[in-house]
Amino acid sequence: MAETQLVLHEPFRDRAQQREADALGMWVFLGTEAMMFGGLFFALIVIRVIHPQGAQEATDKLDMWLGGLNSALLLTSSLTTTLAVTAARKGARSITTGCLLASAALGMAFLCVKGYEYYVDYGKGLMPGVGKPFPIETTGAELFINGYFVSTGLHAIHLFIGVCLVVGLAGAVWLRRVPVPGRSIVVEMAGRYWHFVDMIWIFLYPVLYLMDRGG
Amino acid sequence: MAKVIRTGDLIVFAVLIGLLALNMAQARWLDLGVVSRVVTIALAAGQALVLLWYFLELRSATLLIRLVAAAGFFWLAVLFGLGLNDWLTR
Amino acid sequence: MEPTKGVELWPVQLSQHAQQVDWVILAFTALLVVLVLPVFAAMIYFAVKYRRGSMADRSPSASRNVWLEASWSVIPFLLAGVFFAWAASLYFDLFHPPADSLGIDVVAKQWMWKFEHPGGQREIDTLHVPVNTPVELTMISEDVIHSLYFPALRIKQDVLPGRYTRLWFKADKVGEYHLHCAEFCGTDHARMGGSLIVLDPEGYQRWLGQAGADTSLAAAGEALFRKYGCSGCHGANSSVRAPNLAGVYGSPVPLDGGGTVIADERYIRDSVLFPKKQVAAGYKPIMPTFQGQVSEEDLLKLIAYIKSLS
Amino acid sequence: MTSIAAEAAAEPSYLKAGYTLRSWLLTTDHKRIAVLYMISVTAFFFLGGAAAAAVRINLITPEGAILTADGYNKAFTIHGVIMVWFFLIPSIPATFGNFLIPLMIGARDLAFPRLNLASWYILMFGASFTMYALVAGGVDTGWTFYTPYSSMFSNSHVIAAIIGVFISGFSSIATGLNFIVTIHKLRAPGMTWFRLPIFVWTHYATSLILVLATPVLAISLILIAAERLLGIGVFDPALGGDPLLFQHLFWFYSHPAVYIMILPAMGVVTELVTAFSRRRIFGYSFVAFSSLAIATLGFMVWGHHMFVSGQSMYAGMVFSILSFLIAVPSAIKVYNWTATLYKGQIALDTPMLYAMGFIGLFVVGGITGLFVASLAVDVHVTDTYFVVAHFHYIMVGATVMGYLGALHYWWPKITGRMYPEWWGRISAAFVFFGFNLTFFPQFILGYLGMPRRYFTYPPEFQVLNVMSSAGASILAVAYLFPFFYLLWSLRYGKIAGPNPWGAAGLEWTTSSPPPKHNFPEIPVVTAEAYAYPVAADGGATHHG
Repeated sequence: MAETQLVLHEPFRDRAQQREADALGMWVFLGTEAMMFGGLFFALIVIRVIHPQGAQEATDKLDMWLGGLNSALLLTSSLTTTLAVTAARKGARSITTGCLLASAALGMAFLCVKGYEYYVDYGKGLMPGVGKPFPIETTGAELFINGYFVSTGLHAIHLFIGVCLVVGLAGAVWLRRVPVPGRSIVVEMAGRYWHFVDMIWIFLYPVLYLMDRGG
Repeated sequence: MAKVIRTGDLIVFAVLIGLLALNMAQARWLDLGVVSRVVTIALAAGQALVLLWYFLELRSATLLIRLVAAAGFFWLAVLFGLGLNDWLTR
Repeated sequence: MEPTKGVELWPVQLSQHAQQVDWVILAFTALLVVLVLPVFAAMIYFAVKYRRGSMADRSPSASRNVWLEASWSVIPFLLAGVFFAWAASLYFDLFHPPADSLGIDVVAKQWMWKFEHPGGQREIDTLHVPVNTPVELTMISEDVIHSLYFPALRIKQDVLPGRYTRLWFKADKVGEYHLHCAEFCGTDHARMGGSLIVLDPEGYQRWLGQAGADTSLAAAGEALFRKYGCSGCHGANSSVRAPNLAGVYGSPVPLDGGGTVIADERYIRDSVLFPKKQVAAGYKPIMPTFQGQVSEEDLLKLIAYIKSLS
Repeated sequence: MTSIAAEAAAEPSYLKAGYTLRSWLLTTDHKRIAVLYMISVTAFFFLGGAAAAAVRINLITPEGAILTADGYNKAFTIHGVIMVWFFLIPSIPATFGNFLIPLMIGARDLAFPRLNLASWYILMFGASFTMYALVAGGVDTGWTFYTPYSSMFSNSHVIAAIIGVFISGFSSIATGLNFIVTIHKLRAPGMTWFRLPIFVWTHYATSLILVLATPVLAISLILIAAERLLGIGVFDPALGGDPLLFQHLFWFYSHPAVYIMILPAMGVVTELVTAFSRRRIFGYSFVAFSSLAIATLGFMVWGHHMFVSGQSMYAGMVFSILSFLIAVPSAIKVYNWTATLYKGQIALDTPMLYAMGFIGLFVVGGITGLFVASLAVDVHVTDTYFVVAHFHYIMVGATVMGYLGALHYWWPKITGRMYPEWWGRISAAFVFFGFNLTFFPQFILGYLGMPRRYFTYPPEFQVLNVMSSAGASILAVAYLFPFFYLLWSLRYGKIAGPNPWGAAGLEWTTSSPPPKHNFPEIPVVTAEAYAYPVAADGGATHHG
């Protein structure tokens, strides 16, 4: 996306067509991401169905407050991302940059909290293969925790990619490599991805931390 | 800065946070038994729909793009419905 | 008893189920041939008649009839529905063995089949069964997924690690037939097979006698019950409060936290390996796990013993 | 038409737009990328074919003629992995779809040309991992990678193979995404949805499957890798995990994947049947929507691979009835192709021979598909050679026939040269004969009870196995014919001209090979698809 606003890509006849194609492409891509995480959610739900007791005890080991904090961080980052898109459309270059950096910072905060949580999990012996022996005997608990690590890990990778993307974009907007409002579509597309990663967490959090939580 | 902060966005954000708080509260303090799973997922789905509709701008998107988003959910429903059917009827 | 040599064009039918399956496929084939041959014939006929340069009449034909076109597809589909129902009802029967079946345990491992008869007779890769008697196999794998396949009976069932699956049949001809592993399971997958030997009732009794079992499965299970220390808690005079297992098999067990479960093989196996999964109501979850200590074969013996108590 | 072609000639053809290696490897021209794909999938086809040859030679004797047990297991695994993911999945979509979709809808290129090039590199990158697994000692899990064998027991190079397949999945996704956006947004003025060639419809349906199913394969492969490499057991029975969870996720992709292979071939056959009978497709909208119906229903039947797996009996029944439903849209297509021949101007040139062969083999494959969808029958024949024969009738019989038909039909468009017709017809006949001799005996073998993936078998099965291997040797030669005469035609073939077949369709209105930008100017479409004259005059218009 290094071209300036004036360049029309090869196959397109006009800019409206190009814009619509970009938007559609982004949504189809998000659809593929949804299917990939869908497979993971399916696995997690199946574990909950076949081992309700084990999954519940595993859930109780997870810290719903740290997870909740992370949810709030990501939701806030979605707000700042929305602001960035609005600012970009209005051509407010420095505000766009600022909001994008705020989103990235919130994303990094999420990753730090997640890292701390992993550290706590490690201390409890939840991490597969390392640390203390697994603390819960009930069948399915370890299975569920393994699912927790795979799904949060994959989500964290997605978020990290998002952070890199948004930081890079913030720089590009600041340096006018991506001029606003002319190429605000780039900010918009990055925003779509960011919101989507947030949406995955919107489902991951309750499925991992809240569902069937014991008293 | 003021010109980019729209009241609508703030309300949407408040709703999202509110639903999150509600979900955490019911998980922590309410013992709804089997219903709690449905409630948990319903609240999350509510959040997701708000996010899709406003922040992901399905509100102003073309029919085609709405269809793409709906298709994702439809195919996931196929995976979950037909897949879970196995475990629930064993 | 010689396995057939040379080209066979139809496999032996060793049971009523096998006959039924053959009827389904023959009748279904007949239906489909009736539906398909006209299409092939029309294709060839058109290709010749309307070849480029031929003087055939190509004037536009009468208007199309959409309903007629749709009926080409819908009517065959409804006819095929009959075959769905027929095949499904046979499939349903496979899941419902007669109550008086002879129970034989099967343990699969890379790359052998171990069979255990109720009297304690054990054999590897060969299964002796009496003719005209329903036989129910309770199967489990020690490692990967296998699949027990009897071509002459037209049945197979995957054998899973961690969970019992079942297969039942009633062989109606004396003889020796193939059995195979049908699910790829590693290097010697193709060699993981042997024979199903169907004997007349006297022959089967004779074989049971010769096979030289010292103790029945249930008796062996009872010995294991003491060896693993189960009797210490579940015994009649135990000081620890644990459920008495007499008569428990096949009856509903109320669970801690609500719900009941029928105490079948699965439940007993899970209770030994994963005792905290489904705790009987009114008891403390104090039983230790025996995972990694009891082999699948011993588990089946323990189950046989607990069955014998009811 | 001739004037357009003359104008187009003003711009050099895409083949002459640059001669350096760099001009090929960094091209964003969909036509050149299609050629890159064609070269790669041809190489993979012969590599996978070599593994098949090893398998068939080994099965000539009951004790296994040339391979050890492990060697055989690795041979059929690599055959399956290469043929499925590196030949069949990209075959028609990534070569002919890539080349033709922009031409057929009147566009200059696909919507995202650089993504298109990237998808080829991703496929090559993925393939290099799988090739590494091959040279490092092979992989022996079967292409299905069933757990817990793949995740905890196999001692072969599972991880490298899985990574290769995982990466190649992104290539599928990128291609599917590109097609969807292109078909939605880049149609020429006047090219409405119901003027699209059926080929484009089937590729649209295929793309839906590519983008919706492939991610689920990706996640199931990630879970295997996590279990095998990091010890994060998610399917591990020792932890209470269910191996059937993997099978559900795997077949959620892999059953629809069969439609990724067959739908594009159906599109090809529709083009061929109409072009060589000079007739509009009979029941256009039925044929178009049946593609979407197949793509959608294809996602709802995966459990029919699991009737004996320990799946719930009721789930088995649901999946069985849904599988029967797929017969309806499939039958619609077959009936409509046949009806298209009626009162046509039929020429049995090589592509048409392949198309008729496709229909015949597809019908046999489809009907045996109904057998294996019938519960109690499947219990007997699943995991036997009956199933092997069934899916080869679909995946090789039908899809490879479609691929070869497409190759001959569009060869003049791609290269500007005609292939030698006599050789084409001879090899089409050989392919058909060799194929049936190879795979028909396998139906009988399977019903007699020979399980698949056996390197040794009871001696009574030898006669049928020898027949099958003999057929395979004929098939191998028949596949080599086109390889040589098509190469020959690149230099010595007759110059084709823009429209050697007198076919309808936008791709035939531009020169052969097409100029870099496809059309001198974006065409405006005013005609319906397959605008052949409705009533012809006794059919005296045989082309030269």
